[in-house]
Amino acid sequence: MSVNPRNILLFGLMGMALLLVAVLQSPTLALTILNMSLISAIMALGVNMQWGYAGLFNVGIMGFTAVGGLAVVLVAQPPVPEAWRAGGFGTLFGLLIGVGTVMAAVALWRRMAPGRGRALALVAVLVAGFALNRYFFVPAVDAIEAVDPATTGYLGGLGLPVVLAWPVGAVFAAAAAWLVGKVSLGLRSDYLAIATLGISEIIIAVMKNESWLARGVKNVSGLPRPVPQPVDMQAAPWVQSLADGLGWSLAQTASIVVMLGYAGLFTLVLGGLIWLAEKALNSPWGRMMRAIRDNETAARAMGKDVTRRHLTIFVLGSAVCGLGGAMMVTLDGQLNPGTYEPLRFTFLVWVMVIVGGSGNNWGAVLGGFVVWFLWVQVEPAGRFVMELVTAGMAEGDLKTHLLNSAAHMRLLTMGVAMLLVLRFSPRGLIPER
Amino acid sequence: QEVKFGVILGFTGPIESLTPHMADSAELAFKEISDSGLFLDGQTITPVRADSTCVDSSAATAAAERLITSDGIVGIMGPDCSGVTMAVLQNVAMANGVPLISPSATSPGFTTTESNGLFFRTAPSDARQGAVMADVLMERGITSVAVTYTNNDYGKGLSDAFAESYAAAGGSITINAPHEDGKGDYSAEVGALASAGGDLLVVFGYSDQGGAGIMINAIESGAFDTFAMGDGMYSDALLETIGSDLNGTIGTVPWSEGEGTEAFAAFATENGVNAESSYTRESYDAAALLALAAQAAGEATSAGIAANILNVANAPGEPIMPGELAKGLEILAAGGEIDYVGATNVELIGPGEAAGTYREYIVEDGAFTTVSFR
Amino acid sequence: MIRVENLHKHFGGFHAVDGATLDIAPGSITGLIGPNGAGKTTLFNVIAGVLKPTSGRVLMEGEDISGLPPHALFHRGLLRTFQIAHEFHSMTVRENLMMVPPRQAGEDLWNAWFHRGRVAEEDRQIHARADEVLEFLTIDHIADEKAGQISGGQKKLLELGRTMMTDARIVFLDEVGAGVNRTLLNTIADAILRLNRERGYTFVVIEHDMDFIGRICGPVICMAEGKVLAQGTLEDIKANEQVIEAYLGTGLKNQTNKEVGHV
Amino acid sequence: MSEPVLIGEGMTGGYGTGADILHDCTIAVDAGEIAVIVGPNGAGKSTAMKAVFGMLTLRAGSVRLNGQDISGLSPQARVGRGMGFVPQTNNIFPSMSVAENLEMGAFIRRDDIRQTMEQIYTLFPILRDKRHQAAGELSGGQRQQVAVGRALMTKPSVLMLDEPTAGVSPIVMDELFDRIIEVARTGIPILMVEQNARQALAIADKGYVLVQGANRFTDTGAALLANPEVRNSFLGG
Amino acid sequence: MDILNALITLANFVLFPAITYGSQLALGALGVTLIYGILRFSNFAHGDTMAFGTMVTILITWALQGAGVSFGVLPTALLALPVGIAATVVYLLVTDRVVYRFYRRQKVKPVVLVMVSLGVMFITNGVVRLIIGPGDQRFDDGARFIFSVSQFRAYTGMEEGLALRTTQGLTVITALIVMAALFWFLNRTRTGKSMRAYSDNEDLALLSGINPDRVVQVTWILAATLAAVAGVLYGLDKGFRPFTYFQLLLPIFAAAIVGGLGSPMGAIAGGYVIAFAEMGITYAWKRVLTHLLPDSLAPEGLVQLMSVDYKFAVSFALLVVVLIFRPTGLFRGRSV
Ligand SMILES: Nc1ncnc2c1ncn2[C@@H]1O[C@H](COP(=O)(O)OP(=O)(O)OP(=O)(O)O)[C@@H](O)[C@H]1O
Ligand SMILES: Nc1ncnc2c1ncn2[C@@H]1O[C@H](COP(=O)(O)OP(=O)(O)OP(=O)(O)O)[C@@H](O)[C@H]1O
Ligand SMILES: [Mg+2]
Ligand SMILES: [Mg+2]
Repeated sequence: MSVNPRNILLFGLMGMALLLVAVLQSPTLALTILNMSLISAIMALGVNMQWGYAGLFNVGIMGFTAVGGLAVVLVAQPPVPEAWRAGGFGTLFGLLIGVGTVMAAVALWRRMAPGRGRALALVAVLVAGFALNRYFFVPAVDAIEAVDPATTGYLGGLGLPVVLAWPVGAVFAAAAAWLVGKVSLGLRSDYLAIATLGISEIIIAVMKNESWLARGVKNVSGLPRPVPQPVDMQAAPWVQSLADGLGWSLAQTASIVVMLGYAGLFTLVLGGLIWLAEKALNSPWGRMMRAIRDNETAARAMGKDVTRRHLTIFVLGSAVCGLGGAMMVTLDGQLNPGTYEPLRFTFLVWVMVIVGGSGNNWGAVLGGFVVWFLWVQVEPAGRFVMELVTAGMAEGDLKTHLLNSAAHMRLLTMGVAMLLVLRFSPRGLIPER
Repeated sequence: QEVKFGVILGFTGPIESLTPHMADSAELAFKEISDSGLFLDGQTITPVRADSTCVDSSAATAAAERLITSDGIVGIMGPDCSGVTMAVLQNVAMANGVPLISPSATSPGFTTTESNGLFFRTAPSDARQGAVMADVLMERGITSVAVTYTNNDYGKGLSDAFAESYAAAGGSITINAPHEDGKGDYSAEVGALASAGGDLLVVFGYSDQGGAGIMINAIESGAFDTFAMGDGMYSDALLETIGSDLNGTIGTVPWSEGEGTEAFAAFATENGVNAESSYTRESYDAAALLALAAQAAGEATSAGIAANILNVANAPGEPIMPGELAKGLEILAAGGEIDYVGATNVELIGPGEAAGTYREYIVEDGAFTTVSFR
Repeated sequence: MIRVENLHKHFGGFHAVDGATLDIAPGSITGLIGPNGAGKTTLFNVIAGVLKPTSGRVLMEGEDISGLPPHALFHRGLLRTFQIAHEFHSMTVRENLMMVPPRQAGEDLWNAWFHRGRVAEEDRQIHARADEVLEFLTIDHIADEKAGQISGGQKKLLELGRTMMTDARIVFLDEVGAGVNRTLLNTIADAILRLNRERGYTFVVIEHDMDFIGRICGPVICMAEGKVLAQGTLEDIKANEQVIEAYLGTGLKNQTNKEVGHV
Repeated sequence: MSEPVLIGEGMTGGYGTGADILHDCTIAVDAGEIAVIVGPNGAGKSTAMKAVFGMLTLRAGSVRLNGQDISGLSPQARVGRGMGFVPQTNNIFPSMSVAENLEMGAFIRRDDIRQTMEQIYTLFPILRDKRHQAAGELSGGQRQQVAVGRALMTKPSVLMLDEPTAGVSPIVMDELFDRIIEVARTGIPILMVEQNARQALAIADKGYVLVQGANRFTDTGAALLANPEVRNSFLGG
Repeated sequence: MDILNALITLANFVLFPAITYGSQLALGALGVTLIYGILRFSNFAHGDTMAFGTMVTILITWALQGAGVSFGVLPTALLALPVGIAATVVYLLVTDRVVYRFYRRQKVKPVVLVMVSLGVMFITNGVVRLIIGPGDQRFDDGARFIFSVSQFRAYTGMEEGLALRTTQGLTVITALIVMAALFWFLNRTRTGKSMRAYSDNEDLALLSGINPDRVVQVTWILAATLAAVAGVLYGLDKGFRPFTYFQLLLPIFAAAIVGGLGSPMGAIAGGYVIAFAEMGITYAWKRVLTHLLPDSLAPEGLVQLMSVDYKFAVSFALLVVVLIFRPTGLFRGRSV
């Protein structure tokens, strides 16, 4: 960021807003918002890499964050030995067959000359692979899911420290993105968008319905934490003396300490990412990406391997989203495939990027903060507005109706706030230079 | 002086059509208590609503955080969907020691969740209902059914439990297909269900969501004409929309043998609250329990409430029906014991688990007719 | 240098290039003329890998390059400009040039992060080179303007400037002159001649301005309807009846050429 | 002397809030006249044309048509007054067919357009062959022909052309100039920017040399052609 | 062997529902594709616009019903529809004036308009729920069936039944009429052509004397009409709930894109492709095969390509496959 007074002012205002929340509402609320804002900023950064740098319209963010979240379960949850005994082998073998089939099919497609023979061979390989896969996979999965379905019914994870799951989440998302990119990066603008959207829906469908993997819609909760739980913190003597010293309640002190712990971790990650992103964007690499974004044909003619660069940035951006997804699941302490909805996990992140200013890392970060702040605070704001509106009204059906509908002011307020921000800075709060 | 309770439900999002009624019911209980003037020496209750969104754990967490630390609520009626419930419980409620009673988180997973004695629910776990439903069907000699469930932890848990019991009892399930709520078109699901066939279609869903969509579609296309329904499907609205085609449908719903439910229906209707929507009864009970527990503790503190919920919910004591909360307050104020029965025959087994009886009903002449209680 | 063998390019049923066969001698400046729609640009696009030929092949120094992607051809030293300017509109004019040099260390993320000294040093050189080119093209005053906001002629100059940022072996210029001021075009002609002489670039030039062709081109090829109609020196071509009928005409343009004469 | 039919007088202005590009620039053309603007790249020729057509806001000066001040009119209102314009770039509807492009040229006309269309096809025979093809698929020179054709379809009472001959082959250029002379003979003023400046000035009644947004030389076409300074600096010798 | 029964089963559970649903999607997708084609952005508020139009229609329907007006065997809502359309038109024109016009004049990138439409979506979302609430509304009256399963069985004496709902019939007929009218308008009328010209090259349209404000207005009017019609038909058929309308956005976009954005023909084809994919790929063929095959060969299992769990996944997978082979959709859409 060019150290520009306007930008500093904007970040300052954002900080002020959080501070106001801390004073007027509660410090823990401010920290809750801050922590999710940090994660949102990371996701926005990831999307900004794809859109802002390279012009890739990825609307599958939801899928990548979900895959990142899945990593937390697979890395940090304790394994379920009974499930492994019941069907671990069959599942893995079945999966191997699946992967093998696809690889064989791809190899076949590449090697054989086009024609009917190829098509027939392909179908034969696919059908045989599918049948084999079902043969091993289905009974194994049934066995796993039968192991105490109410609490486990899945294979569990590796029982490793949860922070390890963050890079793994990024790698998972990167791997998924690589596959998705191979398939769909040839598409342009909105076609790429719907393809990624579709693939992300497929990812969610798999996560919802394959309960041997991470319990599907039954959710995995109580995931390990990188920071002690507030309840446990309350027992720590230093927290107690801190609470005494500050004159705060013990619960509040413990919560604040814990949240600050998360905030520290998240800030560290975000800081590192911004550093990398800024250095990349302001280098010849960034220049090349912008050239590709502006005009692919010309970039190709100027010797840039657009396809490869697209794939790289797509994988990198998705990895960042996956990282954010893993961090979010860690913060929530649960993986809940049912919560992954495009509106919340894809479009909201997009709003962050655009409101913040696409193509500009600091813009995306600010967008993450501003939009998340709005998303959380429009609810009381909406209610407040509604109370204001109805204050002068006579008691009656209309007033009751309106007051009862106050919840819907939440999205309405969100819409109005978004339009206002975009109105005054159509290119985002911190536009690209 | 006023005591604040949180009402955290998904006012926007997939179950936004259910939550207003749930909130109304809960607030009905709070109002009843406030109006009685007997609550903690004349204190009043102010319910504070917040949006759990049903799906966005982070937003729900922030909302709960706001209610607890900024608005100063002492107990939460809600949240609703299991995911956000778990998030609020583990990330906010436990940190602040605030008890919550969920009216609708029926996932068996909660039974074993460690909550420091802060999590309660008025809807029984699905595990038991699955068994009850299997019994009902087997007793009627229905041995082959198609099953559809709403694709969330409620539906999946219930259908798992049912499948297990039903198979153990010798029944066979031709197809066990999930459906997604919030969509309008269920022809594909019905097509598959119809093709699989079966004596009847078991629907574990919500009465004004996909469950209803599936049933209407199944009837109109002639795929099935008899149904068995889980608790989420029980509602007068369904009777109204489907009409006479619903006759012969059997179902189970948490219900007390006694007048609790009717009492609630009458009381709610009188106060202009829709009593028939899903989970309105559970919501009323959850709210009532919170307030009664505060009364029993003699103070409106989170810790006091948490410690007394089991106390007021279970025997021994004077049974308390919906609309009789004032009586309960009086007894508690006098140092007596109550056994809150409420609209759903509340019986809490411990934190995290509700017992309760189920009512087996059959639809006859466009009305739910009780067959037996189990 | 480049050999095009019986090349066909069809759009649906339309034969834009219809069996063209031609040779570009190394070190030459070859003019490519022909009526509108003759298939000149399409031929360029096929050679430069933007379009796949329907049939036929393109050889570069004896090697079959048909079907190679544009960026691979670029790395073999084959550059081209676009008839309809393809600027990078949100980048500054200078950046438009600076992105051209191939194999920049800083285009590798690793270097961009961890070898910043080296990258900065290299970038300084590229920056200097870009400034030279801009000055040469008389557009140094707009170096920091967004390329999307410069005049039509300036865009054409930028298009040409890009080919001057790297050591090319063969450069295809598609109507660099259209819309360029004639005085400046003379300067450009000199530059082409100099690049050709001093750096040994081979050029293929599409142009409708016969003065320009006459000034720089040795061999001239005239295409029509996707085929090579005539080939030879400009004088031969100008005398060719078919060419006159299909392309040059006898009107005002040639008259004024005579009137004004060559400089 | 009576006022010319179309005059942009003392025009000063630029794009959006950017710096001024035109500085007190005056351009005029009278009935039956051909006025040609020449000048280096980026001099502001196209900007001057756009200013006359109302596509950017002027900070000073005015545009008058038949003595009426039209500075405040929107571009499409000027079309309604009979002004036709071929911009330098983006001057076709790429995904519409050639015929549809021409039809769009005649959008404000209510009479039968078939005859004009025939005239265009005669002028540019290639367009007849390509009439069902999307204009975006045409070659550079063909597009240019479509662009000019579109403007002629309007049957304008003032015609403004921004480099109409860029990229067209000599034979077509000749025809085009012939046709432009013909059009001018019917009494229509024609304002044209050209880089094929010698040819254009040869047919021009009036020539403007624009440098950095200001008038540098203004004279008859022949006089400018004869002026050695103009020839050396702006016409390529 | 019983081909007739097999066919009837298929018609009842796959063909009829898919054609109806396809028509509804197609109408929605036409609106999306029109806005994309002419105003050049993906309008995420379209689902909620449909909800808005339907809401107004429902309110009017109730008023009519209250006044004792009915439309015989046809749903009363059809009488209310014109008002619904008019209200939607006004709503969209006001939105355009207050919101979109500013950004259009600023010539912002399409993606900003997409985000703006998200904002409008949130607002419409709130407005609809504030007025009519988030709950289910059924507003169909008149005859429910053209013929029902039992009538069909009684009449034909077949084993399998077939039902045709009034709303199904209505949907298909209305959809056909609307589509034909739209085609005629876009390809044959001057205004239609000027709209395509505007979408192609806005500046040049200006220079041809096309009034851009009018083009934009007409576009919104058409979009509003399509949205209201699609919304009401869908609501009559499946009930109205704001949230489902919002969720419809996804299949509608899928349809528009499979068909090729900006191409009306594509939107229609896309609607049916998506509908048939959703119905067909997860269909269990057991019942059909049981009729077709001799008893000895009757299938044991469900004969299902994919379980219904993957209904959406499958239709999206299909979409991706289509795009891989036709990168801008079946009918060569455009891309910004
Ligand atoms: N994508 C396409 N689809 C269909 N026809 C095309 C396409 N591209 C070019 N053509 C046709 O191919 C022919 C050759 O076009 P090309 O651009 O090669 O001409 P050119 O010789 O460069 O002409 P000019 O001098 O006008 O630039 C033209 O008639 C054009 O209409
Ligand atoms: N859309 C725009 N926004 C901002 N500046 C512009 C824009 N278009 C052109 N300019 C600037 O205005 C100046 C004059 O441009 P103009 O297009 O009028 O030149 P011109 O004389 O037509 O040149 P050419 O012969 O190259 O077409 C140029 O320096 C250019 O950078
Ligand atoms: Mg060309
Ligand atoms: Mg110009």
